[in-house]
Amino acid sequence: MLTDTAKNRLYWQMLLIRRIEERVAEMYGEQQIGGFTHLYIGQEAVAVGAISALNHDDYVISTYRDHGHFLARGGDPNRFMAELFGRDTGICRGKGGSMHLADVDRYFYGGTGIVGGSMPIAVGLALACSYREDDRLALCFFGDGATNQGVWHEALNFAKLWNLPVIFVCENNFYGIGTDVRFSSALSEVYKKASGYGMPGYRINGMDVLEVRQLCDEVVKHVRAGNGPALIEARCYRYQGHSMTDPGRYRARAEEDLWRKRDPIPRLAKLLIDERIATEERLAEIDAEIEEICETAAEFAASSPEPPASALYDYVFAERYPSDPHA
Amino acid sequence: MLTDTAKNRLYWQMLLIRRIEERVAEMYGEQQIGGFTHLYIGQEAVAVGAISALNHDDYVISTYRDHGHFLARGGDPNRFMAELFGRDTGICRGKGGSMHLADVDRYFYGGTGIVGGSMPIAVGLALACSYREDDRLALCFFGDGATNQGVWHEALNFAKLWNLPVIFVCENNFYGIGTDVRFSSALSEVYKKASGYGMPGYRINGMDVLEVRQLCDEVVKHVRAGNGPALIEARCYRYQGHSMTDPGRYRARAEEDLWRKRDPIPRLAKLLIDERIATEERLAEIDAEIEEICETAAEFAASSPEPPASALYDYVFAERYPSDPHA
Amino acid sequence: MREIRYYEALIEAMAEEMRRDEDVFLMGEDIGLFGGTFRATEGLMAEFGSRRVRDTPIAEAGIIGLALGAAFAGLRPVPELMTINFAIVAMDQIINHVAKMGYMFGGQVKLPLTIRTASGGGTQKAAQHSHSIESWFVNAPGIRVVIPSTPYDAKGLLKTSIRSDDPVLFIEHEMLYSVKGPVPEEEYLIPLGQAEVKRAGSDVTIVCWSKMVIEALAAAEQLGREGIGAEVLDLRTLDPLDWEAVYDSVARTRRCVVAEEGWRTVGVGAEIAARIQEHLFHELEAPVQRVAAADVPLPYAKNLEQAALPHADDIFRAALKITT
Amino acid sequence: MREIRYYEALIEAMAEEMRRDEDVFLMGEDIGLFGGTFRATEGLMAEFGSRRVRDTPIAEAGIIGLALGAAFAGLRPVPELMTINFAIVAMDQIINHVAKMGYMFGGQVKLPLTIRTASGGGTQKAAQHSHSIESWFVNAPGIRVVIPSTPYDAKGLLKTSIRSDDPVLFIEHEMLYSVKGPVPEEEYLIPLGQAEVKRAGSDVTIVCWSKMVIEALAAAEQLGREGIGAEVLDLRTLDPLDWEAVYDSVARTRRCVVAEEGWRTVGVGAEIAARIQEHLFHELEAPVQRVAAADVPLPYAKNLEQAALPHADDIFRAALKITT
Ligand SMILES: Cc1ncc(C[n+]2csc(CCOP(=O)(O)OP(=O)(O)O)c2C)c(N)n1
Ligand SMILES: Cc1ncc(C[n+]2csc(CCOP(=O)(O)OP(=O)(O)O)c2C)c(N)n1
Ligand SMILES: [Mg+2]
Ligand SMILES: [Mg+2]
Repeated sequence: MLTDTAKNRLYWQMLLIRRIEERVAEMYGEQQIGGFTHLYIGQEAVAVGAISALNHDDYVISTYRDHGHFLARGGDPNRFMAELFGRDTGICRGKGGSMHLADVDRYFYGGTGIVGGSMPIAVGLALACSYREDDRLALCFFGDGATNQGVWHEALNFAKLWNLPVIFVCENNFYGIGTDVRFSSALSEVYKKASGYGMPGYRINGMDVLEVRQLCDEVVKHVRAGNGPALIEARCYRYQGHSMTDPGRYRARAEEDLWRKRDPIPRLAKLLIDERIATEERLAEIDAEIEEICETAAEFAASSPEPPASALYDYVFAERYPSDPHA
Repeated sequence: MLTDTAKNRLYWQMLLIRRIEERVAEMYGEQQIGGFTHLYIGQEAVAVGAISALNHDDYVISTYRDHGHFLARGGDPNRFMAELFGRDTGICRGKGGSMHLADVDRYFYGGTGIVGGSMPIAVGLALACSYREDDRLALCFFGDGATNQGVWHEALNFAKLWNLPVIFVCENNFYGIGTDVRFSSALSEVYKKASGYGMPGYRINGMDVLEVRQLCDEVVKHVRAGNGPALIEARCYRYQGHSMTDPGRYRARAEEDLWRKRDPIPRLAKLLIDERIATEERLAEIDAEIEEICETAAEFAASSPEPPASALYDYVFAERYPSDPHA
Repeated sequence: MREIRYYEALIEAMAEEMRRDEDVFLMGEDIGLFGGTFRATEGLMAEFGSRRVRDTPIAEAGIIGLALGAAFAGLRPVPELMTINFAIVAMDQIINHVAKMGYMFGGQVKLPLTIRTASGGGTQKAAQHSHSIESWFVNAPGIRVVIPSTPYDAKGLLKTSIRSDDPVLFIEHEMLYSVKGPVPEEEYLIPLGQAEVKRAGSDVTIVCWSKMVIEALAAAEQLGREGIGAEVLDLRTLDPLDWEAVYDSVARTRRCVVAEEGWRTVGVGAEIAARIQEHLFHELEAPVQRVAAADVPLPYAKNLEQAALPHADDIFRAALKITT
Repeated sequence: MREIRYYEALIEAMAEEMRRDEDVFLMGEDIGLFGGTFRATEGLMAEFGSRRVRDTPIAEAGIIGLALGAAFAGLRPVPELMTINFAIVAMDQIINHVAKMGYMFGGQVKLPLTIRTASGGGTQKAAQHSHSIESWFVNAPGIRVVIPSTPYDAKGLLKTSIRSDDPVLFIEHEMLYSVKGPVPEEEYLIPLGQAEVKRAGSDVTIVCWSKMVIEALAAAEQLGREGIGAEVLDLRTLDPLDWEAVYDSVARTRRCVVAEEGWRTVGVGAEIAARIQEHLFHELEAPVQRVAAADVPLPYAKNLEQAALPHADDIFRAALKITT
């Protein structure tokens, strides 16, 4: 059972993601942020529920929709915002941007923009755990759309074949850009795809952070005990368009409304109040604390310098040779 | 039920493949044939059983181990052998060789050397059937090893999602080169992988041509009726090494012996005799006929000219432009 | 003449070819209901239905493989790869299958498929979403590479590509979709393999394609103000490549700058420079200059991205260096 | 000095590095029980077991992705892609992930993985099994390209590659595995980025790598008989590429032939020709010549395959053309 502190913490984290992303949307509108920016708003319960079930040194890997995962893993909001602003103080020194967040000190290997691309990498992280016989594991987030990519299949096969400690978390938000999962997957109930690999598959309500957390606690235990990989389908919904430039006309208003009623944040707020874990006042305080964090992050980002022109060739390679361009 | 003529025909075809490949091995030894050459010996029942269940204008597609499929589809032994000799009279004018046989007049689209590479192509042929609303279908052969490739997954998903008329025939000979299927597939019972796509999966004895034929007759009917794709796992064994240069040391002698006892050709011969469908004399005659065909093919190939040097750039493109190299 | 946008020209080309030939169909991610990420298929599902405008799973290798199979069967598919970055996922199907099967089957098959895709950087999409890798496809024989810079060229060349019996990689540019230009109402086709002088000049030749044509024209203006007449030669197709036009122009100007958005090292520009020095060794007054992207994965930060990408200014300076 | 074969030199390099560093491990198709298609991992499973020599499914993108993840976690994987033809299947993992993630994560990660693979044609393996596509990987920044021609170089460079903190594509050649050459018993390393003069000469420079070094040496012999002194410069690594060595040699000889096995159009040779004319425009006595494969998918028929591939004779003729 989760402690009250733990439940408060889940709330705090979900709200942080929500508010900071609202700020991101604002800053994108002001053209402080560019490129592809994909908001996570609506799906917060999945990142927070799943990541909170991990040890600090377990590996986490994500997609281009990575803000939530980065923040749930404890990434610094200042360096997060600075990265989105393309500043030298950004977590990737402005080289990555929204889609390519990583925070290696927190074992968060980010942030790839190729749908499905992170799947085998996650399995490789798990392979390292197995190779070293430590009891760490890897957790990998991806969307419903990614499950139809070839490399997704390869990753699941490798994971089960080698009995590796990896948890595959599909955030089924029912759309890949504008394409309904029923138009992209022969089996649109994603958890059933686990059967093709002899792997356990679970479906959960991704709008309920406690349900996510509870299942993940169990699965983590199972996987850490050496029982091999598992697939979790967390059903959820993104409230915004696919990226900042998508008006999202492909979804019915009624459907959106339905899912907004299932918003994980008010849901947990209600529970905290109902179970007297927190007061209205405390929740308001949290809101204010987070507001402050967002404000600070935006200021930090705005006041940070751009990367110097001389940084262009930095990190193409770790080792440089005289004949490299601009060596 | 199959007629006696049909059964005789199955025998004839299996034996043709067997004998012609023995000749191929010989010619490879004499360096008349080069490159990668993968013999089909041992698996004849699968090609012959499955292809004989098709209409003449159904599509068939194969891998680099394509001799059996080419011949079972009725391809010309002379042009087959000439292709392997790299001659201008070869079915692909010497451009393809053993791995890239095709015979478009027989709707046989051959022969690709990339493991798994032909899978989506087969589905594309089926898409054409569906697009045109004719009642043709596509049949696709591949090995156990191919089922772990990403594109295999994509192909099965597309096929089921779009309800296309395609039959996936896995020739599970238990090895991909020297790797046991249990070391390559999380689910080594390949037919079970169909479950990940909500598709029917069947397992059959690929050493029994009548069993292969019977199941394929049923599946063809089912698929042609518009019920979508199916996966068949035919368990079989290749008697030779993976390719002509593989001594095959990774397999136990006892295992090889066991499978040699299951040889599909003597098995059918026995049945033909037992059921008085053919006499010993008739079988001997068939042997002689086929010997003659092989002899003729080898002579045809040996006496055919090499492609002219001027053919080097032919067929890179169908349409040529003045600036093309050697246009 | 009426002016329409690049993406509208593409839609017209596809619509006309689909009306003309029942065998032409489209498939790709979000091209139907969603209308295409760059609007380039907008309205086509409404007109042609979901049989001929097919939304697909995110499975690029599958998309190309299916299109190839359909082409084998005599259809004329126009698969879309949302951007060329994802062509890399489908590289095996494109290179090992689409570009080779006609040859390895000894001409038994035709492969009338046109792969449409969007290339290029400039909007901070970072390392994985900003590729200009036409050089790989020009290196590999067996697939035509068409890469238009204007709405007029886009329409005429797409129609020709769709009618071609060979596989074509048709590369659009993310920054060009909204550019307007004159496009006649009447039908027209543009043959592959014909470069076009987009601006005449006699002092230096700027060889370019796709969005770099816009940069080259700007550079040519700037050069004009310095009294230098720059000829802007838009290759329009890279395979076939109109070498005669290149040699003709450079033989006159005796100086050449090649401008491309791809990485400098082993870009298409390298081939052009290498061939010019082979063919016009004695005519050249100065080494062929190359303007291209820096050899780095494209960075996200705006200032770094702009520093990595080639601009009119770089072309101007390269031309100046060999003309003064 | 003792002589061993190229493949044996590779085995020694891997064995030594595996003994030295517990984090080094191998993975690939048929590298373990089977011993490797080209015998280059023979005996290693026996010594190091199946934890460190891992047979994989046929899933190239997966192999590279797993290796990348393991490298993130601090291991030092040496994945094998049986041949470079199958690198095309894994192109996205190599280009979009392995080569980019160090940069896009702002240097937070190191990527110490060495992808070994076999390239080349010459044994009638036809269109899909005969690639020499190093040019694509030289074009894309973020991955080193090492491509040795002798057992000595193979061993020394593989050891350096494995110890490098950067991703390396280590390209072997199918026709070189059985070639013998001197390799000392004592340990040695060869730094990346250093070309080697395999034969000195003052009349013409032949720039080459991999199997073409053998062809170039044969051509140089032939040229010697005509009284022409050819210098054979083996680049050994294409990224980093030892431009100084190239310029030094060509500045002396004033004539250059580049010989490569890949397709001519937009090959690495194009880059070398383009750079030489940029740097030594006034020193060059004749255009840089390129010897390369014909721009066709490799045909199966022996006579056509041989006609498509570049040989000593072609190098000889190209050199003759610019020296007489
Ligand atoms: C290989 C590849 N193909 C296409 C794209 C373009 N794209 C970006 S996100 C996306 C949809 C992904 O959907 P899903 O996996 O469900 O994740 P979600 O966006 O819903 O979180 C697509 C098609 C891409 N980035 N990579
Ligand atoms: C993409 C790719 N990877 C590797 C190879 C090398 N290779 C050729 S055949 C083969 C084994 C295939 O096994 P399976 O699919 O079971 O077919 P079988 O040879 O048993 O008929 C391998 C690994 C290849 N041709 N293509
Ligand atoms: Mg989704
Ligand atoms: Mg097999």
